[in-house]
Amino acid sequence: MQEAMINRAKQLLADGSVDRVIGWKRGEFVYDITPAVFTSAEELDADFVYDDFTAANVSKYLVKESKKEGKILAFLKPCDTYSFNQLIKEHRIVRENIYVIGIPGGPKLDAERIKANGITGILGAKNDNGTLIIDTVYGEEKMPYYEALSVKCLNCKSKKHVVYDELIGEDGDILDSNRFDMVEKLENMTAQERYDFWREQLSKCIRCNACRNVCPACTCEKCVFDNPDSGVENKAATDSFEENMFHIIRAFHVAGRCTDCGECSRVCPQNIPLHLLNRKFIKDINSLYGDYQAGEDTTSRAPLNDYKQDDCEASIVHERGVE
Amino acid sequence: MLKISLDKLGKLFEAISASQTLYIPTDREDGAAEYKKYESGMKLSNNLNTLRSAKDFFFPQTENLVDFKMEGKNIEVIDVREESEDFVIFGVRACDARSFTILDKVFLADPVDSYYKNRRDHGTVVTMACTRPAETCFCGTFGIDAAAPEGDAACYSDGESLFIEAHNEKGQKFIDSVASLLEEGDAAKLDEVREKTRDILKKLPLANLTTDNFGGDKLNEYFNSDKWGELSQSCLGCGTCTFVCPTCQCYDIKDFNTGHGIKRFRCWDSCMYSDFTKMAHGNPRLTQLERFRQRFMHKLVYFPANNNGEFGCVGCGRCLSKCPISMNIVKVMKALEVK
Amino acid sequence: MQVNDNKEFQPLIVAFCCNWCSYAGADLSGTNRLNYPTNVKIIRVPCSCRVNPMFILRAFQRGADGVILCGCHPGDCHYTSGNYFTRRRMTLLFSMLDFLGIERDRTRVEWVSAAEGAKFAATMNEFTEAVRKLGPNRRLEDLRCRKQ
Amino acid sequence: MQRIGVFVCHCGTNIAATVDVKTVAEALGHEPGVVISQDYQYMCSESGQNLVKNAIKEHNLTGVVVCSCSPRMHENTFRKAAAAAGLNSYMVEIANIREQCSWIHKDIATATEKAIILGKAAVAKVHLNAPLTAGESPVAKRALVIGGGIAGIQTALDIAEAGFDVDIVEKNPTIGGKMAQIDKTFPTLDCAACILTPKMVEASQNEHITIHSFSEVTDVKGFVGNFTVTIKKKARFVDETKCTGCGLCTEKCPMKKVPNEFNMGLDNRSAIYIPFAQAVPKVATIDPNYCMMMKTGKCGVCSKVCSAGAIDYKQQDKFIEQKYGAIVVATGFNPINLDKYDEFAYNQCPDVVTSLELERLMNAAGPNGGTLLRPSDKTHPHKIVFVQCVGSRCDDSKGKPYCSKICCMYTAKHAMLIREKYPDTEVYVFYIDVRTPGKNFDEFYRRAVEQYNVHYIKGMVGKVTPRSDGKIDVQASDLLANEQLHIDADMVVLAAAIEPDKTARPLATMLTTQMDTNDFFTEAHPKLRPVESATAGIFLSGACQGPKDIPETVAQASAAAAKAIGLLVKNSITCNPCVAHSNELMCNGCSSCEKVCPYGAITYIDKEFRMPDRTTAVRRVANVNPAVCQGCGACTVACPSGAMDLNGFSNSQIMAEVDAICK
Repeated sequence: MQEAMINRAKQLLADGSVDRVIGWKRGEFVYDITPAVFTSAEELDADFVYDDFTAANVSKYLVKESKKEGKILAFLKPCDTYSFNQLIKEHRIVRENIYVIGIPGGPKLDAERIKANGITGILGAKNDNGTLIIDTVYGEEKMPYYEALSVKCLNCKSKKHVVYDELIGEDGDILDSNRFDMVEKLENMTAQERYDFWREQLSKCIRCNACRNVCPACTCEKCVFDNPDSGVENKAATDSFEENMFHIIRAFHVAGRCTDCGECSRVCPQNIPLHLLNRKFIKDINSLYGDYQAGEDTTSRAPLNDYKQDDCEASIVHERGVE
Repeated sequence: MLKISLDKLGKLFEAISASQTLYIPTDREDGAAEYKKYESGMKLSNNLNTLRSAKDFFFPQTENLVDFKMEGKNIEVIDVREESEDFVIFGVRACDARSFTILDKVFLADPVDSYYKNRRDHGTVVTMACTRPAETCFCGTFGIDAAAPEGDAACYSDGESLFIEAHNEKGQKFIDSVASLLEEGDAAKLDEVREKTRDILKKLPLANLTTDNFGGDKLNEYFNSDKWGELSQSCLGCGTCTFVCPTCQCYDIKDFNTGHGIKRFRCWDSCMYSDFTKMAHGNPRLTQLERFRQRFMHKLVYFPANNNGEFGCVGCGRCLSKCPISMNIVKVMKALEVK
Repeated sequence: MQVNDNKEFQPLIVAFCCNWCSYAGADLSGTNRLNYPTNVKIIRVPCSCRVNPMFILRAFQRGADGVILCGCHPGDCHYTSGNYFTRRRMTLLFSMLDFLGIERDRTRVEWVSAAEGAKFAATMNEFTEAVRKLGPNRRLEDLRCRKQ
Repeated sequence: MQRIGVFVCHCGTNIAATVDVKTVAEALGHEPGVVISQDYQYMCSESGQNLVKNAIKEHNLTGVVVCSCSPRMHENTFRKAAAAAGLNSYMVEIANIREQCSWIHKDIATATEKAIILGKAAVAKVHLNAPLTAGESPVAKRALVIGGGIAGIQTALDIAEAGFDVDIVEKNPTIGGKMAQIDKTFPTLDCAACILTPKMVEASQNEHITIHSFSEVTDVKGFVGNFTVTIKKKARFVDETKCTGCGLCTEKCPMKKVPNEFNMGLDNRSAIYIPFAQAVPKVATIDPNYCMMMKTGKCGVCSKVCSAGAIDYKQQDKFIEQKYGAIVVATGFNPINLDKYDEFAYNQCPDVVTSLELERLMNAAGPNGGTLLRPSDKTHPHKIVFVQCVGSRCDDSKGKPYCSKICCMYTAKHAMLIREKYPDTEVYVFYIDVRTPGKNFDEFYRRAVEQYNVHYIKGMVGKVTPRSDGKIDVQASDLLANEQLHIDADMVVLAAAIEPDKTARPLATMLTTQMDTNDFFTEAHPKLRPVESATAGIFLSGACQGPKDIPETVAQASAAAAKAIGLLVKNSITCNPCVAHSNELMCNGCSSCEKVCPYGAITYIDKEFRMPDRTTAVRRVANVNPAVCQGCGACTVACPSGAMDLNGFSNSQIMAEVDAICK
């Protein structure tokens, strides 16, 4: 796959169809891959990488990149195409300046999940029939492949590319994922249990803003949490309230816009399952206002910018669920 | 050297925590280690290092500086400083131990930061030598020996016993306070353990990284390097690297209006943030390139320039693991070095 | 939040009322001398759709024990569609608060027309009682703001 | 820091009996920024107002808080007083300590405490108030009426009567609309043409009215007082200014087999045609789909016979652009298409007709010259079955959920007229309910039943089956007698539901007005603003807003005209200054605000910005038109970055109130 991508990118650069390529660059280890812009065949040959550790969603970079002169080739995984569409819908990227090649997606590996299994000194990793064999400074280690997968890939919603100019590899289907299972599990807990769960999780937050800054839906010119005039700005959560508020408001601001790409949970240095907050909104929207998948198209009205006269009342929250 | 059998570690912790607050690295549910206040039965983590660094103990993420009580048009100033209680941080790794020396240079230099000093005076740092360094480790680059950590007192394990050695008066006081649990032991085997660790360190992927090309005199060489554009292009501008870094020491001071008064507090700031060091006229570093450059120039050039050649990095490798886009000081050093 | 040793817990209730229906409804309950507790403090907004979730969180942060939003009945919005947006926004917000384990009886949306002075008073009585039963807001308060 | 004056009103004993006003004034006097705090018996009285005015001058106040009755009562009074003393009127805030405090609480201590808190909230808000100035925008003194039916004609006549220029845009070759096709009107049974055609002529002759027939609105820009509308005058291939309407061309035209729309396709017209004798403008139109000359290039008869030389086969669509201050929508209705109603055999049997077709069949100017004959064999029908609610009050996808409102009455009219003219004809009406709310309506219906012996049967028609003998078998149930009926009818008349004209939906998009799910235009307020749309300057006339009969339509048409005139008489309109505004530096251009704006007040512009990183970039940013915005604030919450804020109710002001209350 990597070879095919490099070759195609070189072709498009050579015939002048594109001026730049956004993809991923290899690092010091097998897993520390950085999104990068390439401008020449030499750079591509030397550093371009696409493998089991290439998890980052590059669509958000296009907000800036597509406004530059010339055309850019973007390699998008299925989940990334949803983010891409949503950005088109919100007029955040210039479609004409981007040539999209759809590429097969995950599941991707997450080095942090390997390390959480006590494996250290990672030099290489390969999947052997459901077992991940890891080459380390201390010799070969093994762990179940499934446990090494990135959180964002565990409940993949779709292998289908919702937008592309060309595809490398086959297009997949929308999957019947069980992505709401954990949300449902939480919903079935008592309020006290839910409170305790989230307190434990959110108290880990160090307000590094990685979740926000990586989020393809968070492309505000100035975020309310950076704006002293907004009344909610802060650089650290000085009280548990602020931990709650940051994540509630962030989830609310992306409600109906979040494509569930999972980047927030992938990058959280404290492993907070932030995607559950977004999925809660998605699940509510689906069940209360009809199925809606943000990023599936570029024209439909976002659920929070829409209404029906016979929408349910807010009291539905009081009427359902566990106390 | 004094030692205690590893299976009696719990007793040691009980003894320490009986007289003062003890913090040890312990595993949490997701497998990551973090420092926690010791409670009976708590297990020492086997992880190489904690997810967050140990700097919180002396330089917490947020800290109240002063209160203002407001009633109508009257304002009263309330000093909230209190003398800290004595505490012990146990199991600090060599890299984090060195980070305190670096923070000291900032906070204990004139004018002394009384909030920092208060805690520093009351905290005893008991370090733990590394035996299983990770691929992300490069403390050696900064002259740190992971097998022989600094700190007030240091611990070494030979697999059966924990050997404790004092480095200063504070460390000796700590050892004296638990002396009844300790026995004299033969430390001969420790050299072997240390050598083994040092052998592993030499084989790590980053073992050959050096600071030879960096230092206080390199400002002109690197400031306008054309590498910064490429290096910073995918930086998200989040604060993850700065917040997991044991040596990053920048902070902001803010006022919070509680409705009946003002709490003036400081909190960690990140040079990666767009409003970092924002002043009345605006912001001196307007692009992410400038902000990104600031962080690494500070660690590799400005800090040594002002601190007798000491670098602002200890090679703990946290940023290598945690950066959402895997950009880090190692990549920066390697890229800048290429002429 | 006001706690008096001898008396029962007195919750602080913040009510956002739209100018055209609910605020007028509140005025009407005043005109008709229909009592409701002093715990309720009203903030006037042009339309219920002006209420940002941030305002609601802010109230809890600062010590409110319950927040209620009142607007025109669906279909009667002075601005045609404002309360329809309010309804979706608040349904989702309240559901999220519930998901985080915040007591769901601390928040409410009620439609009160300018003619429903009696409904306004009854709603406030009922809501204040419900919040009183829950006790002080602890799960979404900011300790820094707690009164000494 | 503001310099704030606080004025606490006793309202006689209304407030002072339960709120200790002295304590309130004293407490608020200690708030930061408050430089004077006073109480007074009646703050709204002239001397009370003078107290405020003098304090403003004496203490150089920049803000005023009045603790008194509801702002709905006296906010304006105090704003005017402040303005009179030279203070911007939007620097005044009211703390409602009467309706929302003294009148509902009994305990003086707690009521006083609450009054102080409400006062503090108002003080906190005033600290963040900024002077606001109402903007002004000029009004173009011309109105546009879209649709030339009775609604449009009436509205245009009324506006012209007031002395304003008004243009009617009608998509058909003639004005007149549905009413022109109707034979008689209920409940008076006077002839529709006799009352409508004089109005049509009046409209054409009025010096203030311009009729653009055979024309469509293709673009609308601008806002209240200042619309720019593009009108497409479709090519009719006849020069309107030359044609005298003599009709010679229509007689001589060899192509005579064109279904006549005016007669609902029940007879034919020629390819060049004038819809009906009293058409306005009385100008011929060539139907290019049938004209031999246009299709084959061989013919040209009309051109040869036209002495005025009006025929122009090469005529093109013409676009004109005009500025208007007000727009009235009068796009009317159509009966729904009955193709899907197989059970009524509408498509299989020519003797199953709609009510509007029946109007033409009975009309003296209709296909049969006013004699009611079956379309199939031109024989006289002896048994006629009327079916009510065909497609109305339906919950399936075929029909409409609403009541079409006019069918009960016109069916009674039809039944009565038939029984009057042809007493030998039996008439059955199947209904769900008979709805006759209207002046003289129920009396009219009862006459049909009692005087004319029309058989009204409560029940549904299940199936209509044409028989080979020419009869039509109608199967129905009589719900009251609880029996199944079979009627061998000669004719069946279906009261088809009515729906808004198909052109209404795209028009609504152009006008940024709202529609309901049935495509009826939504009025600004269902009770209090029934002829205004939510978009300022756009008014609604007639059935485009909902099913209506003629008197209602005319009443609404005149009401819409009155509203439009009310706007046009102004030289400029004062805008409400409490409107939304967008901080362009923070705006993402994401369109969320635009989507929730009920008034179409938000547009997007591409603007060049100097960015924080020293680059220059063209960014898409939201732009609020203050003349159109009504200040609801929906956009402020839809905006994730907080770029959108509302004057007078800003985020910071509301949060300051929250803080003060929770303190």
